[in-house]
Amino acid sequence: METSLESLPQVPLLEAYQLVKRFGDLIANNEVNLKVMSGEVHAILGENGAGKSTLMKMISGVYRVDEGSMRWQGEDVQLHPPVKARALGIGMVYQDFRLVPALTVLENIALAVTEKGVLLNRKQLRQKIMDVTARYGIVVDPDAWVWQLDLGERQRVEILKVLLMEGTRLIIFDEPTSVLTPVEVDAFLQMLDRLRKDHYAVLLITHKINEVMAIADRVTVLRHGQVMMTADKGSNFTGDQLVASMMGTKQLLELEQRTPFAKDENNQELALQAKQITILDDHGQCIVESMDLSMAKGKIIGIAGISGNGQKELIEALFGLRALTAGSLWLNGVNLTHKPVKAYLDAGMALVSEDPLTDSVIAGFTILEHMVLAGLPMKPRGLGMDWHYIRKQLEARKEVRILGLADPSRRADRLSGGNVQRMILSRAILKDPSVLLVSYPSRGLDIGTTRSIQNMLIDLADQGAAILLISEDLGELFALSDELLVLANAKLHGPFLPSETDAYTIGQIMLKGESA
Amino acid sequence: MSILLPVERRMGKPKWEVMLAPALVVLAPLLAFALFLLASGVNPITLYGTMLKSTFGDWYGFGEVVIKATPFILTALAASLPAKAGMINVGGEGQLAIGALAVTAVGVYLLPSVPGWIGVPILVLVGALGGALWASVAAIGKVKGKMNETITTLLLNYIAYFTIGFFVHSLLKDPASFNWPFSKELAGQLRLLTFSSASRVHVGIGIALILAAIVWFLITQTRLGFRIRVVGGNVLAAKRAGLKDTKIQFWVLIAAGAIAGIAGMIEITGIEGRLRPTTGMNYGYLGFLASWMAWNHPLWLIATSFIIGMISVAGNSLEMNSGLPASSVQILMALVLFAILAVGRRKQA
Amino acid sequence: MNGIDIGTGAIRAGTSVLYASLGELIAERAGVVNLGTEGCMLGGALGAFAVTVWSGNPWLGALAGGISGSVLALIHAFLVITRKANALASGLTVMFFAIGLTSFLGRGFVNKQIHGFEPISIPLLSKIPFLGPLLFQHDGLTYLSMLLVPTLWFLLFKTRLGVILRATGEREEVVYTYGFSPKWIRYGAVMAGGFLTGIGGAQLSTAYTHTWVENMTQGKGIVAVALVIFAAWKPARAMLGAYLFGGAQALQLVVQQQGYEISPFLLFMTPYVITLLALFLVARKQRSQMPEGLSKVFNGAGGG
Amino acid sequence: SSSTTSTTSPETTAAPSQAASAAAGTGGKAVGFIFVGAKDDYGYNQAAYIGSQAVEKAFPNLKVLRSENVPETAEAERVMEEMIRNGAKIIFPTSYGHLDPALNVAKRHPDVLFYHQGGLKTAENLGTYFGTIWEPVYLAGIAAGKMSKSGKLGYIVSVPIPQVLLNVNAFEMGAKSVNPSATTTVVFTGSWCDPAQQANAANSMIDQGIDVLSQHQDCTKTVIETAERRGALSVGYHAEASVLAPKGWITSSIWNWSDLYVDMVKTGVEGKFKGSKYDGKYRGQLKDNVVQLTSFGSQVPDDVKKLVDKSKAELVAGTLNPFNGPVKDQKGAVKIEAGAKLELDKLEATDYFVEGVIGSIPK
Ligand SMILES: Nc1ncnc2c1ncn2[C@@H]1O[C@H](COP(=O)(O)OP(=O)(O)OP(=O)(O)O)[C@@H](O)[C@H]1O
Ligand SMILES: Nc1ncnc2c1ncn2[C@@H]1O[C@H](COP(=O)(O)OP(=O)(O)OP(=O)(O)O)[C@@H](O)[C@H]1O
Ligand SMILES: [Mg+2]
Ligand SMILES: [Mg+2]
Repeated sequence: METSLESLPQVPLLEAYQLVKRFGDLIANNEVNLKVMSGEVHAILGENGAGKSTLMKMISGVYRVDEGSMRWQGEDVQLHPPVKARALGIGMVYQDFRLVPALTVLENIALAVTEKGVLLNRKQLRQKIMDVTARYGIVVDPDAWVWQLDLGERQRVEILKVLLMEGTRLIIFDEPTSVLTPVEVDAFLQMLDRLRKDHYAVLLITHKINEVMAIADRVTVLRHGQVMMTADKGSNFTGDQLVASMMGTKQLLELEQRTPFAKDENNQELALQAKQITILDDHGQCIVESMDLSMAKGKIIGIAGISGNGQKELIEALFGLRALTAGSLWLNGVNLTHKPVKAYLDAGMALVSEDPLTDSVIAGFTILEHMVLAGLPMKPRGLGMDWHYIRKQLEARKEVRILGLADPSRRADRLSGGNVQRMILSRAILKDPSVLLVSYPSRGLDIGTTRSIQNMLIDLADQGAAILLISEDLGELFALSDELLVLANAKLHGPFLPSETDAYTIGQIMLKGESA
Repeated sequence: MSILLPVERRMGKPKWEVMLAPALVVLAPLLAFALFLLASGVNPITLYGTMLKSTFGDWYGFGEVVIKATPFILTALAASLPAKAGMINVGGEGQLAIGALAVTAVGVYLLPSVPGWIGVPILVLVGALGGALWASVAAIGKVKGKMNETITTLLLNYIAYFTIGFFVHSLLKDPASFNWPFSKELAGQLRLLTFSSASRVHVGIGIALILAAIVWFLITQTRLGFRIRVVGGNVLAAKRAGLKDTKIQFWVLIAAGAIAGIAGMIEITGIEGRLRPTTGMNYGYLGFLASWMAWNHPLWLIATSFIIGMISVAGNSLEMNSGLPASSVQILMALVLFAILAVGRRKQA
Repeated sequence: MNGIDIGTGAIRAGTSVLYASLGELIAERAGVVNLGTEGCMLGGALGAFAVTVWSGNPWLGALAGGISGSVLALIHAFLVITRKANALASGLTVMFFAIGLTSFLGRGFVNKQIHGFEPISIPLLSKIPFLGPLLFQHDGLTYLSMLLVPTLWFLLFKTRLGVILRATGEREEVVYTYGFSPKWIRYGAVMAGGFLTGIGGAQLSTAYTHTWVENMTQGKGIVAVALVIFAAWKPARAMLGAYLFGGAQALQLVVQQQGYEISPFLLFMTPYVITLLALFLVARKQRSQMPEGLSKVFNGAGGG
Repeated sequence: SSSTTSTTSPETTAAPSQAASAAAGTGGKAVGFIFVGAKDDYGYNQAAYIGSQAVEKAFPNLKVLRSENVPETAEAERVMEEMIRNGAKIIFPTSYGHLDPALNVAKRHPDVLFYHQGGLKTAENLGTYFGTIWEPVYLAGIAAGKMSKSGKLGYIVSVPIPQVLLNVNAFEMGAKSVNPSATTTVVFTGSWCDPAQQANAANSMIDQGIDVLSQHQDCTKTVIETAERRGALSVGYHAEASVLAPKGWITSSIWNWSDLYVDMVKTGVEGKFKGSKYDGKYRGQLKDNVVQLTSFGSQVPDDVKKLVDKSKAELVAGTLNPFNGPVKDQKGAVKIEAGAKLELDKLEATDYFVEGVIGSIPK
């Protein structure tokens, strides 16, 4: 079978010609050409808002194509609505997963898999799941509720769905690795390799150059909705080339050198202190137990851990959003336990949450309006606000320019994922926080923006802010943190000094706790 | 936030649809109803003529429309304000009734000889308090018990109705009315001023319009209104911005109840003069509809309230002149509401 | 007071509400709130009554009642799904429309007599002490409603169709991605819900009262909507809720007959107060179980 | 007839009508009727509606304006104003709650005549009329008391208003006159027409051992049919409904407004209202045929019929009046002293149940 496929003439599986997609006045994709072969991994690179997701949604049939055409195995095809794309064999693993949390894994898969009959053939479906699980090493419990799964597990369900769908030939992954731990990333890349060997075509969106270098057979770089370069393995593209093409004329910043933190323990001024805190999750399970945490001014504390291990709950508790079951919280020597969120904000705390799209963006509100919520002060004017003044305040700040915040009068709910992230980060930084709690600051951001954000965090710390940094990107944690802690088994492990440990050790603790 | 769905289609509405929409809202239901009339053997043209004459033909008719629209504006505001804070108040009905109850009890038993310039403002407060009290049941349920206010306010309407029944059949019953279930009549000086003796129009419409303006100003122009809209837009975001979302929602619902309570006050002091078992029936529901038809806009809802008021008034002449049953008025009203709903949301500014 | 009497009273008074709750439950599971339930019930009551008058066959009547309910639900579905109108406003309008329309069309039927559903004692079973008179001496539609509860449970939780329906109520974009049309699924669910609700109305007019008068549902449709929340969108609990409401009705009548000095108006409100209390007791647990599509309607009122 | 119209000059027609306009009710083009419910409810409103049809027939020159489902609030004022604008000079507000609105409108329009059904307040141009429906109800009570096996009668009523309470009392007194241990259990439904609640109540009462059901509702069909299906006996109200209960029908009390309405309109049109029997509180009685007892059901034995007929004769003759004192309430307190003369205002303001009634009135 493999030989017969090998011997086929190399007709591209999918070809896109001159695709155009507009959202109102915005041209998200402009005359994009793309070619995908069976048995290859084709990486798509680009800055935030470059139009990657839009392109993928046209290929998976979600968006109607405004102009241009597509060919599938040499024949003109219509891919919209998605059911058509699916019938041809195009499957997509979305950036924001297409899962129903209130259903079980099996039920979610049943939705995706075409099957005849009214009854749910659970037995047969379970068998199919087992088969794929074995072949690609994707382990999930078919009877678990999706809401119980962490992001990595959810992604595996998504992948299972695509693989179980009949006749899948092309699989699209939209930023799959941004939610995975280093160990999981390796497994994921291995799986891609396996898929490639099984003659699937893979479209992979990512911001991580090293992944591209490791796995991609072909790469396309998008910028402002246009294709900047296409290259394949044969042409020996380099990481620097890709970055340059992504960024255009912009320069990639160097990561600032962190001024080594004074290790004089006695001299440390404590900003935030959590004493013996216990936190329950939404289901009443104890997710953080009797934990101590001290954050000193001018210090960045990194917290590593597999997502879903209490990072979200911890940060919510430290910000007064989640009631403590036990223990106390002190900010600059003042007891803030059980105080409302406003007290934390007034005391100079700022929060960048893990999922800003759902918990920080307000539909219909502009960026500027978002800025006066927990960011810039609400400058009064009569009973209302002096929006003119606030806007000037915003535009006067250099951080805003560096981060490349979109026009303040744009509606926030129509921004791309990366632009939302910029808005939320800008807002936190505008506050000149004394304590900054930040989750996954660079998740989904392109390299350029990631660098500027990292530099900004370093600057903030240098100015004396205490920063709690939660990330899955161990590279980022090692580069920025003065101290590393690992959250596992409802406990904090550490502290570890980045200079005295390595990613492998931390990864082991993430998986198994301190005993490792 | 279903970016995935083909939402673009709505963004690029064809021009003709945008232009035609308002005309369609007026014409479609009238045409549909004309067919209904023809089928019932009534000449729609002459009937529409008399209906128009009865509402806009003279000041009396128009005055009746104003009277009818007044409570609708207030109960519509009682739905629109909570909607801005992400809540659905279908309880204008009950809040109005309890407001009316409180006004009657206080007006009849505590203020019979207080001069109007003191008594009437007190009664406005009393009505507001009554409505607020009733809304507070739903508000507490929401804040303390996570009860969905849509359902609680609906159920409370029934309980309010029976509460009124309880009082007019017992404690508030007017002994001079031969044990019929009405309260005593309010003293004359506590009644709202009318503009002329020829029409029943009273200053209540002024109160309603002022409250609408206040709500509009509050929501769109003030910091508090901004906060309210934030809570309505995304509760999680509001929490993260340090807003006390439950507190804001609590007080917004109470304020809405107060506004509906004032509608009850106006009904009693402006029109009825005494409490009856069915005072203000359906005003809450119709106000709710007026508000949602106007996308909960505190000023647009004045227009929809007037439309509903007009149909109610014209409905009487319809019934008398066509011999059609009262239910045909409801059919006409529903057709107009359907048309407004079907044309849908105005384009985002 | 006798437990069996109150129990049978609860079933008698609760069955129409049960049908309406189950109907609403289907629609809400697909993500559409239908406050027009009241109207669909009225439509069902009149449709069933009229067809029973004409055909003499109450089963044909019930079918017609279901269809009438569906047709009214279709208006709601069109406004909410196709025209994207606010579900609550649309539902209330459908309610007003149905009240007007059925009053108009039903005038000729007010004094008509029908041979509607009659209680059937199930042989043997009806002889069981306590349970016999409680459960096995009802009319056909009541038995059907009892069978409907497990059937609906099976449909919702054990079949593919059920999975698709529930997924539509939770995340329509997921359903859309996998080639189903959330739009048509919702149309289907709303109309199926309208059908059951219409049968609820039919039960009221052709089985329980053998009467048609205008506005005869008197708020039962609204109560049914409340009960769906109480039921946490689960059929068996909808049954519990409906019988609780019916039981409160039965109980207040029995209390009245004892001649206690309680104002009847306080007794009239008890079913509603009990529903409210029941909601209070379960609400804390419930909120997270609300289908996500519904939370948009209930909590995302905002706009502006 | 065309020649006559041409000879009639405007002045000649205008002069008498202007002169007559001094008298309320004259010179109108229309007569208005306001109903609180639907005009075909097979009950209270339908009885009034049938009366309005008689008026329509008797006065072909007058347009009959009708408005149904008019709430008992100030809304009714607008309806009456609208009728006046449509040329009505005589208006019949037919429900108790329409009285106050009618008084308000009457004050504004002295040239319009109002006949209010059931009211106890009057004005220059507003008279009230009603029927002593408690008379046939008393007679029906006799039949019910005789025919009940358990001696437990049931009365399904809407809300506690005097007319309702008066009927319940008359019924119980009638029953008690033939069966001293007879009781009448009352259930309120809280609504004038809620078939489901009526069926609940009927079923519940029969479950509790009651074997004769009567009612005071605007729609009466459900209770009768439910009773019939459950094997209980029925006493009707508002309407003859023996077809609904071939086995259990006893009898019914009904209104007969047609002749009265026609006479009242005639009086008004002719400008003779002032000083007529309708100027004030007119109450039509059994002897006037304004209220009637219908024929008996086939199951009613002759001795019962005879008993009822005897009492009927006495009522018509005026030798029997159940409300001649002493009348005691449920707790035994004397409500009407022995030998006290019947006072209309007191009787129609009844706010108590007599001895033997089981039920509670909100105080
Ligand atoms: N539904 C939409 N309506 C309006 N504009 C949109 C919509 N979806 C995307 N856009 C805009 O189109 C542009 C491209 O967005 P897209 O999501 O494709 O970017 P991306 O390359 O995937 O970015 P990221 O790396 O941040 O995910 C952005 O400017 C975005 O704001
Ligand atoms: N035991 C269960 N059986 C069936 N469905 C469940 C169960 N637990 C959760 N679900 C489903 O999962 C969805 C998401 O649940 P969620 O995580 O929001 O909280 P929950 O577990 O239902 O609430 P709580 O923590 O208050 O018990 C719910 O809407 C529900 O339908
Ligand atoms: Mg993207
Ligand atoms: Mg992204």
